[in-house]
Amino acid sequence: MTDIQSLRNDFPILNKQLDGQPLCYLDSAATAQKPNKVIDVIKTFYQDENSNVHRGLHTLSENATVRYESARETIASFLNVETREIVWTSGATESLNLLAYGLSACFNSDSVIAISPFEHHANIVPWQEACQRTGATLLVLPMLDGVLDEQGAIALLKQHKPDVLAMGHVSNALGNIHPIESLISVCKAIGTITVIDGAQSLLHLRPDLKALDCDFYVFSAHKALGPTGVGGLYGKYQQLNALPVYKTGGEMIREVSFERSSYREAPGKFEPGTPNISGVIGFAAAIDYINEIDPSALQRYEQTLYHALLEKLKQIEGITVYGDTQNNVGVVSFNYKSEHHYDLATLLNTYGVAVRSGHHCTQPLMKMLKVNGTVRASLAFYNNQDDIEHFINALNATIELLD
Amino acid sequence: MTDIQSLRNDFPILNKQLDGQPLCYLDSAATAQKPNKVIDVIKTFYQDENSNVHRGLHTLSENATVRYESARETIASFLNVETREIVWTSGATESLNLLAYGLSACFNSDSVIAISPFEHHANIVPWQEACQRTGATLLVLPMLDGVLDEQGAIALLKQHKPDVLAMGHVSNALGNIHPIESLISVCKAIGTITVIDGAQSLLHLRPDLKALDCDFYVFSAHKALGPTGVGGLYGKYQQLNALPVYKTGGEMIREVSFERSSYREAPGKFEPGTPNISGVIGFAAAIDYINEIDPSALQRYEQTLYHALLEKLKQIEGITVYGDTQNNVGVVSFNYKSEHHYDLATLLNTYGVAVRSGHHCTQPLMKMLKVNGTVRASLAFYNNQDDIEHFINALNATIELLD
Amino acid sequence: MNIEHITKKLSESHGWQAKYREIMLLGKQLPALPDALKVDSALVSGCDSKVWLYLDLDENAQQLVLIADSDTRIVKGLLAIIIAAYASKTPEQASQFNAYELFESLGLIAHLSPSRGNGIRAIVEQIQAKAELLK
Amino acid sequence: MNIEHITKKLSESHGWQAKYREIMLLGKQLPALPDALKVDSALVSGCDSKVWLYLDLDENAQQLVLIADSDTRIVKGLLAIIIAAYASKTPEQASQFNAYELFESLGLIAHLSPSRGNGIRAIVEQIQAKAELLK
Ligand SMILES: Cc1ncc(COP(=O)(O)O)c(C=O)c1O
Ligand SMILES: Cc1ncc(COP(=O)(O)O)c(C=O)c1O
Repeated sequence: MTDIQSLRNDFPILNKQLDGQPLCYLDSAATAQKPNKVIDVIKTFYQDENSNVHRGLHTLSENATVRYESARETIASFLNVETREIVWTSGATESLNLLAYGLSACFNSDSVIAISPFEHHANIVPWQEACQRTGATLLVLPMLDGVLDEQGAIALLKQHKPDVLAMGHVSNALGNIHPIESLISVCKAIGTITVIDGAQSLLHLRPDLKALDCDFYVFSAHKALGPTGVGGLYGKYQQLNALPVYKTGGEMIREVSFERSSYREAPGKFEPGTPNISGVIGFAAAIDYINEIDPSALQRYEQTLYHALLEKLKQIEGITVYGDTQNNVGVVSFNYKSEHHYDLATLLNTYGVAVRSGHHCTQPLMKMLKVNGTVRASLAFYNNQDDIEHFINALNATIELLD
Repeated sequence: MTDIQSLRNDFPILNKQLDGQPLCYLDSAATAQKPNKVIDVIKTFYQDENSNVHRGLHTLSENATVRYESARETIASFLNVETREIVWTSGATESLNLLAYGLSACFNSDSVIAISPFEHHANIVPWQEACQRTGATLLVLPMLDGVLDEQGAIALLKQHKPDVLAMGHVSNALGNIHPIESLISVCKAIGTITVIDGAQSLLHLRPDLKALDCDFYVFSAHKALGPTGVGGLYGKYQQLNALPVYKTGGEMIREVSFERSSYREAPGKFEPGTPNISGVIGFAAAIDYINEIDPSALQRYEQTLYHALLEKLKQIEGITVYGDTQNNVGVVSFNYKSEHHYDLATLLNTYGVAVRSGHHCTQPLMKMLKVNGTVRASLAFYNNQDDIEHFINALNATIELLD
Repeated sequence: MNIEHITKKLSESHGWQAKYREIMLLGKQLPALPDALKVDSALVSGCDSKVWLYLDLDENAQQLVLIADSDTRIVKGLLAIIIAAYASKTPEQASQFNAYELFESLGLIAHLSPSRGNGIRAIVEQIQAKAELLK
Repeated sequence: MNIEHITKKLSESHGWQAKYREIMLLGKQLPALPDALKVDSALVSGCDSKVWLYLDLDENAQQLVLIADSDTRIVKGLLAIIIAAYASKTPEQASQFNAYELFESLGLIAHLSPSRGNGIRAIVEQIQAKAELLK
């Protein structure tokens, strides 16, 4: 355990003082902090190596291309898939748009897209747009008390045999880990394409996509210790390569004339224009960093923190915690009596505590939970017991101020 | 002049040795190098300030949001437009896709899109896709000897009254500065929407968009001393806000239910998901840096370098230079006898000279010039007379090796 | 409540907690809006918390009349400050009034940041725009 | 041309210029492809320069036969090296042959980088794939 605790020192921002208070960062579900290794790689790239990639014959360009392409290998082997099955995008949102656009090319008014009630807007709105374009319908899986109703979901899937199931591996608003293994295997049986939103699972669960056997999986670097402005998607190669392109431009083409253009094979055809080179290289450094940590030790540590936090929180009278507290990556989403989450979060901030409040880009979920929002404290392995104590003390003081 | 020469010291990569040779970077049209100021701002962001933007109430998030939004002000005032008229994207390619998608929403089989023969694939293929979707036709303006035929272009525009004119301010393959002022004013008169690809002009020409009076203008940060993975577009507010959205997801919405979603006003509605926060902040630092340089001194300096390079190059027998050498931002695009540009660039690289070779993502232009590619040396203000001498010496040695 | 009194109170509160306590007390003094007036058309858009705002002109006095409410305590307190600042001003005076300076001087400028979670800026902008129209 | 000879020649060339001079000389010794064979279907895709490649099996000797040409001098020289390395190998031997090691030992590994401008990697991959099929 000491091993993992010492990793905290790799994150310079965690030593920060805000208004004379130590920072207590409990907003990793919004964006993760970055270790020195990632920061240094980006800095070194711009200081010593900066060049555009592909097509350049000069040494800087060759080197940058090698780095850029080997980053693809790094994430591919992290996810246990083939290198050519990884497409770089600007983030999970773009990945989901690319997929909703591409997959909906063969939708019609009989098509059905299933989503879970926990989805982030990024995994709702692109499918709604696709429904509007094609006449397809959106099917929402059932939930019970803030937890996916697995049996109900399976029954609904079998009944409707949707064209696509698009759902999060982990809920950003609540931290619930969804039983995607069983849902994917049902989908295999009924011919439903599976799109897994891994924005919240890549860092905490380190999924083996070959074992999961989903068709597509999307992610954002910034939620997994990497830089902003970059992310990607995995797709089984045949299915990936069969998708129509979403964006067009330079580099993704084979040949262009004023009359017509032909495109490269995947992944190239989905990456027009100058990519986020420093972002991709920085993300590979983040994955290298994660690879050095023993995954089960990391999960044990995060679970220990989570349960400590949950226990302490539950001892405070008037606190309601939402979601699945059995299968959770380390997110507590809560309210206090009828106090507004805005007031709670604003006051917590005066103690240096960074939590998120609001609907967490999951308005439909909030409606189903019958709240207008929650306060969300989300953990990562660089948090420690001091953070939990800091948070609980600040929360008690906040409650005192409000009561 | 000394003033501008000393700026070179702000770019750490320019002191680099490659295989024991000083780097002679003449590939700024592919991507510009970054000053320390930009590199430091990115590093400091990740070390001290990293947080997601918008909706966060905690101090880190507030501060990041203020930085992110004030970067919008920075680029808006640089281009002399309103802050709300700037949309952040992942780069010029995405900006052009957003516009081609949005503007083509009201195209039909009578619609005409005019482009110039100099366009980068990023300003061709998205319009071809739009034509394919809508039945519109692509009209290519005429050129003479590698220079836009201005009178012919104006006549063609007046004859066809296209719905959109999409053209580059500056050609990336040749460096030509196009007479967009006169073309825009013709377009105003005939009701043609003007989309200017500013990828190659933002740094060198610092355009005043209010004066230019174009409807839309796109750019990439990495071509203007900024980071990779970020760019943007300007649109006159009414027209911008009227465009349908291209990508959807979190942050860009007003309200989401499973039944339907409503979107924010521009620019928010075009920026779904977590943006490239460090990229945007780094780009603002680049613009701040450029703002400290006197624009006319910079242009004089770049022109002096360009003409020195051009003169020396022309003295070498067997060299053909393409394009407009009167109105040029500082790009020489050339071939030597019937030697292949690949051989020239590969050998130049052995002397530490970084130039680009090939079709420069302008295959149709190359076909019109009747070449399969060129060697392109592109200048920026951080180059100096030593670079030119270095390049010419290397070229002479290369030619000796080939002859 | 007048703005001088508020400024004095807030400047005497040391530390953020004390400041917010004072702000929430100000909010408590602001009369609650009758439920019938809490309609969506009165919502200020761009606020994460709900803010209902009504602004009118007292034709006789040629002065602004503002009533407002919020579902959060802190925003309601900030509304009390904003109302105190703008109330009894003519539209002319209101449109010249600089709320940024006021919030700066109160040490509350963070609440006027462009963060979308933070609706105070939207409220001020809406008041300014309406005052402009009433001139 | 045999590969030992080539390796020796290249290792004796000091500096990149000398190396490329040697490579271009190797290219000159490679017979030009008749124009009739320079057809698009024989082009290796993924090369910025044009590369035409034919690969077949000498049924009697069970050895690979390769002919190739390029419109650039350096790539043609690299083709000469690749042909020397693969020619007279059985498909079995060819599919086990590691061109990366060869190029590494020749100091030319940069030419096998994944850069799209650099077609040598595509050539090697195509030969390997065809050898695999001929096994
Ligand atoms: C004229 C022009 N337009 C568009 C682009 C595309 O820019 P990016 O690759 O940054 O998206 C480029 C980049 O080469 C360019 O030179
Ligand atoms: C579950 C989930 N999906 C998708 C997204 C969108 O990711 P990004 O904003 O990085 O595009 C997020 C980010 O909040 C998320 O939590």
